[in-house]
Amino acid sequence: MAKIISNREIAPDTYLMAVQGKYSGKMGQFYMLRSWRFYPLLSRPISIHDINDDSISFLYRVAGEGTVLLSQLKTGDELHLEGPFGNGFPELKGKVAIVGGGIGAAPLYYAAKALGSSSEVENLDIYLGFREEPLRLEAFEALANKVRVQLGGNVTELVNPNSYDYIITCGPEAMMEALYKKSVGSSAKVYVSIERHMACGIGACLVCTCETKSGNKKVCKDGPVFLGEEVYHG
Amino acid sequence: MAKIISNREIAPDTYLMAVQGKYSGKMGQFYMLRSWRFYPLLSRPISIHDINDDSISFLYRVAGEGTVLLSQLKTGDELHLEGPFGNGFPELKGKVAIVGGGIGAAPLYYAAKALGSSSEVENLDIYLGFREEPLRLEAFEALANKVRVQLGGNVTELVNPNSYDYIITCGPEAMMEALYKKSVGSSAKVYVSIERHMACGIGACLVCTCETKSGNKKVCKDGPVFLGEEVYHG
Amino acid sequence: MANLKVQFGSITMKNPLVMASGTFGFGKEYGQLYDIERLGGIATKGLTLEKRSGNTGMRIWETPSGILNSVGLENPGVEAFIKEELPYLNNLNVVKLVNIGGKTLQDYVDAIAMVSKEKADMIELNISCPNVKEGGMAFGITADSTRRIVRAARNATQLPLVVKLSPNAEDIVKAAVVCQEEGADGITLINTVKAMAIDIDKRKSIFDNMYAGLSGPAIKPIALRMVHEVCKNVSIPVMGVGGITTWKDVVEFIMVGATCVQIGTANFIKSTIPLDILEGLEAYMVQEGINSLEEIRGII
Amino acid sequence: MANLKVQFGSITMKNPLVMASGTFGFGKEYGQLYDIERLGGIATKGLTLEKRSGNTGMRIWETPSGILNSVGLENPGVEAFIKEELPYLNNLNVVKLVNIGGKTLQDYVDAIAMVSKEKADMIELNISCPNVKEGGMAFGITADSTRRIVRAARNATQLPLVVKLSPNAEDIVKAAVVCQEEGADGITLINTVKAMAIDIDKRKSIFDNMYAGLSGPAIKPIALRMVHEVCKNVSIPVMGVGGITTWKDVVEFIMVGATCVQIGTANFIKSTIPLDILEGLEAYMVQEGINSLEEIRGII
Ligand SMILES: Cc1cc2nc3c(=O)[nH]c(=O)nc-3n(C[C@H](O)[C@H](O)[C@H](O)COP(=O)(O)OP(=O)(O)OC[C@H]3O[C@@H](n4cnc5c(N)ncnc54)[C@H](O)[C@@H]3O)c2cc1C
Ligand SMILES: Cc1cc2nc3c(=O)[nH]c(=O)nc-3n(C[C@H](O)[C@H](O)[C@H](O)COP(=O)(O)OP(=O)(O)OC[C@H]3O[C@@H](n4cnc5c(N)ncnc54)[C@H](O)[C@@H]3O)c2cc1C
Ligand SMILES: Cc1cc2nc3c(=O)[nH]c(=O)nc-3n(C[C@H](O)[C@H](O)[C@H](O)COP(=O)(O)O)c2cc1C
Ligand SMILES: Cc1cc2nc3c(=O)[nH]c(=O)nc-3n(C[C@H](O)[C@H](O)[C@H](O)COP(=O)(O)O)c2cc1C
Ligand code: FES
Ligand code: FES
Repeated sequence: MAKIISNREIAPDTYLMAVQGKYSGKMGQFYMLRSWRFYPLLSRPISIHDINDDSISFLYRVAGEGTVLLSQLKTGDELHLEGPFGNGFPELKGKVAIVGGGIGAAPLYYAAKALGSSSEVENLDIYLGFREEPLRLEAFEALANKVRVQLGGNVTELVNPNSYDYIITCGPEAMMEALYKKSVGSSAKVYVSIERHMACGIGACLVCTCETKSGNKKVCKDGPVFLGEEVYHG
Repeated sequence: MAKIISNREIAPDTYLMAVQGKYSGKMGQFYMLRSWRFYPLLSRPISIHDINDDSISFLYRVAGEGTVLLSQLKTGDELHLEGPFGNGFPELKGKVAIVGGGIGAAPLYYAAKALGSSSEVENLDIYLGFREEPLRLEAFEALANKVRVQLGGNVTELVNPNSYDYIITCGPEAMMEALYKKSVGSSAKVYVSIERHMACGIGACLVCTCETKSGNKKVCKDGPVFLGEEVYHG
Repeated sequence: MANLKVQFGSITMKNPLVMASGTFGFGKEYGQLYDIERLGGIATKGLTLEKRSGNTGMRIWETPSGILNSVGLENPGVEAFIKEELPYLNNLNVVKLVNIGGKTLQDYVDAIAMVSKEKADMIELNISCPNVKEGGMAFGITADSTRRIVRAARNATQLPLVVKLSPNAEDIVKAAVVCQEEGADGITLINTVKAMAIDIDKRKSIFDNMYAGLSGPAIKPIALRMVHEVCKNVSIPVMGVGGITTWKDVVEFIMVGATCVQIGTANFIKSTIPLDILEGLEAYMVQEGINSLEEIRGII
Repeated sequence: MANLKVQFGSITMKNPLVMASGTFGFGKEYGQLYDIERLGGIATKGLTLEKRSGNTGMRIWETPSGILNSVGLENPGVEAFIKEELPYLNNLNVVKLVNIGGKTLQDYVDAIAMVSKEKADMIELNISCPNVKEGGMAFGITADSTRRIVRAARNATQLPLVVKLSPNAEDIVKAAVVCQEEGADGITLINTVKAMAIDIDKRKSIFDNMYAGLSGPAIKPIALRMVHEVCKNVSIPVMGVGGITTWKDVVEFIMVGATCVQIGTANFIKSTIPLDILEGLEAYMVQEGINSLEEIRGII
């Protein structure tokens, strides 16, 4: 059991929660969270938003029963978390763009931090789309020279794939697919972070399948990060 | 939904909870409480401990899942309660003793308050037995001249049924039965407050049966208060 | 405005919410808490020809998202019901289902005949109570015994006859088809699922009667599946029941083909839960532009 | 000190906790999280003769105190299993149950024969998977088909044979008796209960395969009842499974007669839950002065 340091509503129905302890994890990996005992039954997969020496943080949107319970946690309350799980984003080099949509920004902060401090990365641009209100904008701006935000409309329109070697993206499926399609034939390889309902979170139960060009993959273990061409084939 | 005014642990695993609002209820009646949505499924029957102009209070012991959840409520949190249900203790006159065992003291405070202020009651004595620590002793002492407390051992031994016209009691079954047996042939009529697991709380589902001399009774509606001779026959 | 009216065979109900047998007494108690004429219908506590005092020992046990009950058909008997309870019900503008159980075929027939002389809207034939050793559910297990009892009941009454089936039946679809073949006007399903709980300290079953009936949200996914299977295989209307707690649950049962639904265990969560459900259902229909539940019934 | 050892027919297990098929993969993943040699046994994901890619669409849905799954027996096929997964398992000091499903009788027989040439402790014959249209559960519904498949499986292997029965069977006791008659060494029950969930926005079943299998605490009271019924009617040992989440649940299953138990869905609550259960079980035995689970087995 870990202790909550803080759990603040930073935008409507969106919480930033810091949890005490020394945690490991690569960008794009996730933890399985629960602050309840047996009900609801399953833990909730939430991406690493940030890790510091003595804390880990999560950025999440209240979607249903489980995230409502998470949102009610107060400083000092207890949380059970297991992880880090999943493959995470690969180490990249050259010119990199990060493209987030809505709560999809959650894992991208930790990714931006890692990529921004990598000597292999020549240039890092961040594109974030939100319906109404930007999330953690100042924090992102501290990590890259160019952070462009789109409120309403389509963030993918801002991105020119030919300016990049790699694009990593997390957000609504439609956005990620559009971005991948746009990148076809460009210089950029696109990595997408996929969501599926999960049970075990570690690759043992086969409920989180993503059909890819190379067959069924487990999002919790083989993913959540896949090459766009693997997922949006055919 | 009602709001919690306070919810304090006044003895190990025993809480006194005050709830905002104007509530009605006779001594010995109870409310069905829940501070959760659907899990656990059933509401918990808890006796009226006290009612004031703008609040109702409950004294409860943490027994399992439901009372654990109640015990976690903080000032301002919400509680759903329905009631008052049950018959409650009858109006009495003459010399009356109140005998409580453990958390059985819960409904007896409100009863002592009502009986103590009744012009029909000539004399009111209170006997309370506790395993280790007395509950609400000062509050009880403000209501009657004679309040005797037994820690460990058997509170019924302190009571002489022939000194009373009526005895009302709430506590472990064994205690109540012993008290009733002791009263047989004495001047005192004994009223006992019975516990059963409940579902509807209002007499519609027939799960809270108490077999009495005059057949099956519903503890939630015909009770929880019964004449000792009705329950401890045969 | 959304019209919640439903047509269950020859019976019109103002909305699809029927209170499930055994969870609503004979209406009086809930009637003191809210305006129960807002309900579509009420199924009475299960009645038998003779008065029954029900099972001894513990009768209720809470399980994860469910309850086990072992009431064992405690009831005043049909005669006392007609004298003492029916008048109250008959004063209400709701559809009244008289739920009938029994030990023997003859008991059933006699009880049904007695009720049929009175003013009641439907007979709900309970051949699915898992809490009585001598009968009830036994009739609901095989298709043959189902046929025998439904035939006898059909001959005993002119009232609309709804058969309440057991999830413990060998083949729920076959049982439903048999009901239709024998002239039943509708089917209610499901009753409680035969189940068990243990007192590990006493090293005994919680229940004197060993097994008990599981109800509540825990069984909703099972009930929904059975209602879907049955609706695909019969043309008579079905009342869906099992764990319904929210308006969404109601929509689900209607979508798999139920004509109306019954609310049982949920009444214990909050006495006025049927009103919350009605409100949610109406809001849903308005939002989705649904004028009649007919439009979504059985679309899955 | 409490001795958790149990004897399941000819097989000795260091404790009664077996991980249920389909919830524990082939052991590797959980093996990275804790010392899985502390477990009594592991049942593999259900295997079929040929590789299967399983069902399309949503495969998991949360319900009140339960989950519905529609994995549809995705598995690498027996051959790949033997090559790629069995060696890891065989390095572990736990009892290994190889769970086998299939479309046709011949598929079953061939798969069992292949496994039987390898080092494995038991075959768990899965005739109860509700998630595959072509077979699996169909075998577990009637006593006749159960007999046919168990007989064929029995002839195909010298390994201890445990038959995993379906709660959807017409008559669970009869099915168990048939297994015993046909020479099965034990019985596992229950598999998931056939059930359903609806997406009311899409107006469709959540699952491409329409129905799915319900597991978890919601079904525990049903599983417990079935295990009790079966244990009273057969003399071969039974593995109890269905919703087991705490050490108390284990005690309950043992008290109704199970020789050992399987933990399925609870693994998803907390990966190390089996260790919590073991700890609780041991503390309970010490406190109650129970030296062997034999002392409380089947006392209800
Ligand atoms: C790898 C991964 C990382 C994620 N990271 C984040 C994050 O950093 N921040 C954030 O806000 N959300 C994240 N999500 C989505 C988050 O898991 C869901 O919003 C959450 O599980 C919803 O739970 P609920 O109880 O509030 O909603 P409910 O709808 O009540 O949940 C019911 C069930 O469906 C599952 N479920 C519902 N929506 C989703 C979904 N979109 N993805 C997976 N399972 C779902 C739940 O886990 C639960 O089992 C992530 C999902 C995945 C797969
Ligand atoms: C009329 C009445 C008045 C009561 N007044 C008080 C009071 O003022 N203070 C107080 O501390 N307790 C009181 N109780 C007992 C209280 O209802 C139980 O302690 C409580 O329901 C336990 O719930 P739980 O979830 O903590 O325990 P669990 O054991 O987890 O409960 C599981 C189920 O069993 C039921 N249950 C367990 N123990 C009892 C019990 N003793 N009586 C009835 N149902 C039970 C619960 O309601 C629940 O449905 C009263 C009981 C009745 C019937
Ligand atoms: C306490 C209780 C008593 C019941 N008594 C009866 C009964 O007398 N006759 C009957 O047909 N069904 C009876 N039932 C079954 C319900 O009517 C209903 O079919 C079942 O509980 C499933 O629905 P639910 O999950 O909404 O409760 C009873 C159920 C409960 C919980
Ligand atoms: C995701 C999942 C996959 C399963 N796959 C199989 C399987 O391949 N073979 C099988 O015999 N049972 C399978 N089962 C059933 C379980 O082994 C177990 O019988 C059932 O889930 C009930 O136990 P539980 O409530 O502890 O989970 C599966 C269950 C789940 C939840
Ligand atoms: S969640 Fe179990 S395999 Fe992915
Ligand atoms: S709790 Fe329903 S009748 Fe008493």
